[in-house]
Amino acid sequence: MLLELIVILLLGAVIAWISDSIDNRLPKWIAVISLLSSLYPLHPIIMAGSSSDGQAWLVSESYPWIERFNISLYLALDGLSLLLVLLSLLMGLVAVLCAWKEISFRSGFFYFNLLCSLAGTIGVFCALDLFLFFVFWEIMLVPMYLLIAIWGYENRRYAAIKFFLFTQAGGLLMLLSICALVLLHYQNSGELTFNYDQLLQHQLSESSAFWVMLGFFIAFIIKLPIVPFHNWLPDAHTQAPTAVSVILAAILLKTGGYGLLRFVLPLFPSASAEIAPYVMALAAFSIIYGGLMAFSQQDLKRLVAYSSISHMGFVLFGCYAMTQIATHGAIMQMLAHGVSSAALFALVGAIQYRYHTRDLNQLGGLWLRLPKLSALLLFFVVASLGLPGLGNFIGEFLVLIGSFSAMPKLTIIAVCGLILAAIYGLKIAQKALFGPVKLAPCADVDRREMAMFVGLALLLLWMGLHPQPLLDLAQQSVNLITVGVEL
Amino acid sequence: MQDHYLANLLMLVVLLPLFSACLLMLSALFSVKLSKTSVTLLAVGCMALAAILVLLVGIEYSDYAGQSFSYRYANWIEIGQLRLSFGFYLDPLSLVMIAIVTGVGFLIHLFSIGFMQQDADFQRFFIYLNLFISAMLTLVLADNLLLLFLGWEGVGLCSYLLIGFWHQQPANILAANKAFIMTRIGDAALAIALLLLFLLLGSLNIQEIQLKAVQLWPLDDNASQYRLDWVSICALLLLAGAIGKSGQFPLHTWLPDAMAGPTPVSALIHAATMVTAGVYLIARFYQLFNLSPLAMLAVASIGAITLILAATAALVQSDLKRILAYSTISQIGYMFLALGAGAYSAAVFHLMTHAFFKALLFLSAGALVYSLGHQQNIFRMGGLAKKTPFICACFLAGCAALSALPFMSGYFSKDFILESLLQQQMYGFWAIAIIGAFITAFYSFRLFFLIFCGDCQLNPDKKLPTSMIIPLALLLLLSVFGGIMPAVLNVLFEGGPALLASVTNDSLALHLLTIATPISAVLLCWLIFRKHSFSERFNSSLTPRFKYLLFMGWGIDRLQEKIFTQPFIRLCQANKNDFIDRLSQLLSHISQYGHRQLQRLQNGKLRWYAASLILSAIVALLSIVLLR
Amino acid sequence: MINPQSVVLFSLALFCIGIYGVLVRRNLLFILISIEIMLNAVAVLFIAAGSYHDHVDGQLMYLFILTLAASEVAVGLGLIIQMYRRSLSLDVDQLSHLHD
Amino acid sequence: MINLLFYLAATVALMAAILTVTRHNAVHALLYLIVTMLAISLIFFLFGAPFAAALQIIVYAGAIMVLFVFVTMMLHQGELSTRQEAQLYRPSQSLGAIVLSLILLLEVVYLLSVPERWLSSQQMTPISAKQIGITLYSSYILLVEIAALLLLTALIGAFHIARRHQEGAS
Repeated sequence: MLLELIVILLLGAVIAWISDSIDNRLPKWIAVISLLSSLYPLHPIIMAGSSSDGQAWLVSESYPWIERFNISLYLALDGLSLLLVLLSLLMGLVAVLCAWKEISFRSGFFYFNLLCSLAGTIGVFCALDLFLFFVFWEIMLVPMYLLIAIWGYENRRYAAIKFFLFTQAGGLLMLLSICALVLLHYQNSGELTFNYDQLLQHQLSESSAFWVMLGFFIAFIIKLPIVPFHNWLPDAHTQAPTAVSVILAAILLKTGGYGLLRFVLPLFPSASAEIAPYVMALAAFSIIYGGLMAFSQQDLKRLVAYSSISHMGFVLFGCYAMTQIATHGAIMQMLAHGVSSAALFALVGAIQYRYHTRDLNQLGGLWLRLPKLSALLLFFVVASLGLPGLGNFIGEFLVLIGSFSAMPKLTIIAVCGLILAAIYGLKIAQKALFGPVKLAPCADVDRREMAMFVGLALLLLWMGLHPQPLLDLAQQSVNLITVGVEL
Repeated sequence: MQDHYLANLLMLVVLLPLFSACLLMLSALFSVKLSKTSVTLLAVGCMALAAILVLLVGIEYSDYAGQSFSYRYANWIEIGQLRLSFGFYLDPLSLVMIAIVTGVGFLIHLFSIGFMQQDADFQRFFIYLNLFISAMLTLVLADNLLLLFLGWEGVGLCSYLLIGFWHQQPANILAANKAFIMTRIGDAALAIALLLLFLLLGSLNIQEIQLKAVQLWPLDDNASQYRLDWVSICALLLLAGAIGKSGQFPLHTWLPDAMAGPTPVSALIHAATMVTAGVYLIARFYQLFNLSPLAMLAVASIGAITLILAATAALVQSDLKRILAYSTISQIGYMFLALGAGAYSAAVFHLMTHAFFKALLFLSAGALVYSLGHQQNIFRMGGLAKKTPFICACFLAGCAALSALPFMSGYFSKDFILESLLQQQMYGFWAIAIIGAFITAFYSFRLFFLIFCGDCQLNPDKKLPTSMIIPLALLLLLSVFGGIMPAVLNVLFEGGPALLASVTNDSLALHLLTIATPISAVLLCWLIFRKHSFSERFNSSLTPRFKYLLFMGWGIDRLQEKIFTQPFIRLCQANKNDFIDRLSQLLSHISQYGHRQLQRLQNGKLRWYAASLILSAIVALLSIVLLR
Repeated sequence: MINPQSVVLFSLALFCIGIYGVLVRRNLLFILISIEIMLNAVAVLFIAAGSYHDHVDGQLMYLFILTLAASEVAVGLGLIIQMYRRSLSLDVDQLSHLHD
Repeated sequence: MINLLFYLAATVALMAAILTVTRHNAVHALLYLIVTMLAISLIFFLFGAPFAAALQIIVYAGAIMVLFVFVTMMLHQGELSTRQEAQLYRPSQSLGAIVLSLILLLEVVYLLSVPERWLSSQQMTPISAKQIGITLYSSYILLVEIAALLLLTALIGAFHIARRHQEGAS
């Protein structure tokens, strides 16, 4: 079922590319159709997902691949990955809707890359064979590089190369760590395997576990991104076309958090526990630093990108607090940030599509020109600054309340991030939406955009007011993660 | 069965304004044009319905005879120990609060119909206003801290939106930002309090927290009283949250600026309801606060400082709404003082009367501003008593109540506060309160005389519509007679000084003093006014610098800007280009430099290549020979 | 019996003269000639070593060096002709524009 | 005696080599180069490698040098160079080469005049061409193939490179 899911997307990608030569309006429809039809193999899992019966995986399947090295196509879903897969599909849809009018140049190739990247991401969320995981990790990145480098804005090549170098460096570290892990396991048990479940049983010696863990850890925090490795993100976001920004913010960053939760914490519980205080300090610093940087930006997209850094700091914070509540919080934060940042980027893209500028100094008084779009922007800004009742708040709150017992002082610093969130959030509203009118009249949101944004807004409201189904779904995975750590 | 009925009533009370807000919002989003009448009907109708339902709630609740009522509607979050639900908790305190919110809220809604009639954003105004009411009701009814926090942030957001309602003036937006961010600082403290309470007590339910707190940290008479123990820390953090929301020193500077919003908003949010949320919070946690003498002292001190600070600042302002704003800060200072003295009933009583008379004052100020064509400087007004007798009457009643002239509503509540201070033997605070009362009376009548007496300078050009007159009249009645029903409030809190306790002999003299103080202030004010000594400018006064300092609100605003805002902005500007990015660019610069250097080796000169080949061969040979 | 040391020294001296020629001359033809000298220096060493050890390999190596020299000269001279046609000069330093 | 012969030949080779790399005229340089080759050939002979000595003269001093000379002549075509050549030609300039070759000639004559001397001069047993041939085509057959390949490549390469590009690529 899971293989089908990925194959459908890849097939859709190829067909979209080919269909471009028939009519350049076809690829987007094919993208939508393949995204929707990829829900089909998922539906029995979603049905089963609500009734968890104590098994580790909701669904798992394995096909032999490279038997010589005992590498298999081992795909499985649990609550956490199911949530993220659903988020990916949904945000993929949003991205396609964003690109609807914006992309006309070589649209077939664009949707090919988009769908490939999505397929890679979903593969990352499903793969439980470490080698397969790495393969998907790369499948996800290369199309992304092309998307930024070909369809980006003025400084796209710089941004694309920066993005590629950073993530590729992380990927390399991860590959080294995967190899080291597998070889260490081979030395100890005499069995060569990349299988997650088997590697999970294996206890590494303390010193080697630390270094192997560090490789994974750095790869994932580059992706998240956390402060000393964050600087690819603002450039990539600023230069990427709207749809790509949406994918990047909503899904790609989540692979970092997912990797931490799925691999780093369960595989190296003691080593993770050892560095947890430092990591949390780093995360707190990231929260504050991202907030400060967001405030000082003039470019709207850059501002939102820095705010992402701040928000993803909460994810890291929650992951390493190693309590159930905080882990739930990290997952909620990933989901909510996925939705809210996607919406914010889509809105900024919509503004740029209309006025060809993202400069806060050139915008202003948007409310009088585009009242609906402004109201929506305000809603999502408010969501991202953590208003209770919306998804982001639940994430942040759970992270904070879960971490407080572990690291009270750092948690207090993280709470200050909420103040910064208000400061930079209001800056967007103040500079872009309010003040004297500076721009010419323009068409307000159309039906396609309205449906998209209202849908996302409702999703955030649902997450904020009734997060329990999501929490229940993730419970099994959280147990796995935290039980490992507590031992 | 009865429980369900009451629960449904409560839910309806909260949901009705929310429903109307959502409906209006959706109609705006999906371009369904609504006429102003239908907007009015929906918004104000829902509000009226909510007010009526609160009345029903009150009637229904009387059966409970002061027992608290709580009901859980749905689960919110449930992970392990963390169990949160959407639940309401009704006791006399929250009943009083929802009554004030819906009652005063309804009147202000009514008033807004006329006031905002000409505004293009009529619908948006009512969306925000309804949203606010709903959030405020959630705040006061919430049975757990997180739901309270939801309401707390919700009202903050609405306050932000309404202060910046006329968003084309950048100044308004700055004021709105300031309000939101400053209260957010308090909110962060509240959030930390929430985290701490959960960590220490393992619950977020307000009643459970207090129950456990009483068990866990019994008040120890032997230990030194003002200890910084856990309960004090929790209480102080809660206090910090309350300070932010209620505009108390040192986080009060946003409130005078918040007057940038439409006047009904100032009346509803920045006088009657939202800013008193801090008072409500402390009153709600009175058992917790009772456990910590240190926190109580802090509450009282902050109240006292604010009270004097704001009252003196109000003495010299020239903007009508700013005076009222400072007066609000000062009056909330009174409430804090009462809370600090443990006189929770007195505080809530004053909260109620303050809601009445301050709403009245703001609304009549609004009516005045409305009829004068948005003139707010009191020195440009004068002699309006004859032109606008009704507003004058309202204003007079409001000022009298504010100054606590005998037998106005404000008199009872303020008197009660003073009395409780004496009972608690807090003489220092009592003296401050008396001084504050004197100043209060002085500035209120300065305001009144300057507007309504003397020479006429302005002519009102608009007649008030009925929708503005009715709420004014009702509030007028409430301000005058609202103080006669304090007995209801006696049941609010267990312990603490009883309301209107029998006046003992030794305090009779002091009692007379409290009556005499405002009267003498009014007389003094009249004398000065007759001599035309009030002046907008500062050069006529003997101590112009001091007066300017007062005018600037003791310069606290400036100080905060110098100490926090400007360094913050400068820090951000300095690091605008992200020094970490620079560091990573350094890496690329280094490799580019290396590239250039290496490129110079590859110069295409054959002989150079041959030489380097030979040289390296020699080096290699030498190293082999020497290193062996 | 010829002193082996003097053979090596001779070979080295010949080789150094070749190097000197490669480094100092700018005419491509002379560089090629110098390379021939260097090759011969090596060949001398091979032959000498072969006969000291009474082994046939020394001369075999000489044969291969000869082959190498022949090929090298053929290609090198072809290049010289081509270069002369293009620039009417055999100055190697003028060739440096090839590098970019 | 044999040492003297070697040192003499070596001195001749070195001097000729020095003169080769310092000449201004290519033809002069080539002349000295030939002398060098001859001297080296004599040295080979002294080391008991008559086959190599013969090859040195045939291939090096013969074939390769002819190639050089051809090319040099090709480069100096035309009236101008002929006239220059006429001016440049002075018999005295070939004096050095003649002297050096004469020394070599004397050595060879000395060696060949008495057969015993020639034989005794080769303390090291001479290695015959037969031996070389057997080794070459048995254990070194692969190298021979490779050398053949190399020569073929050089042939094609040289032909291709030196070809005049008619298309006017430049």
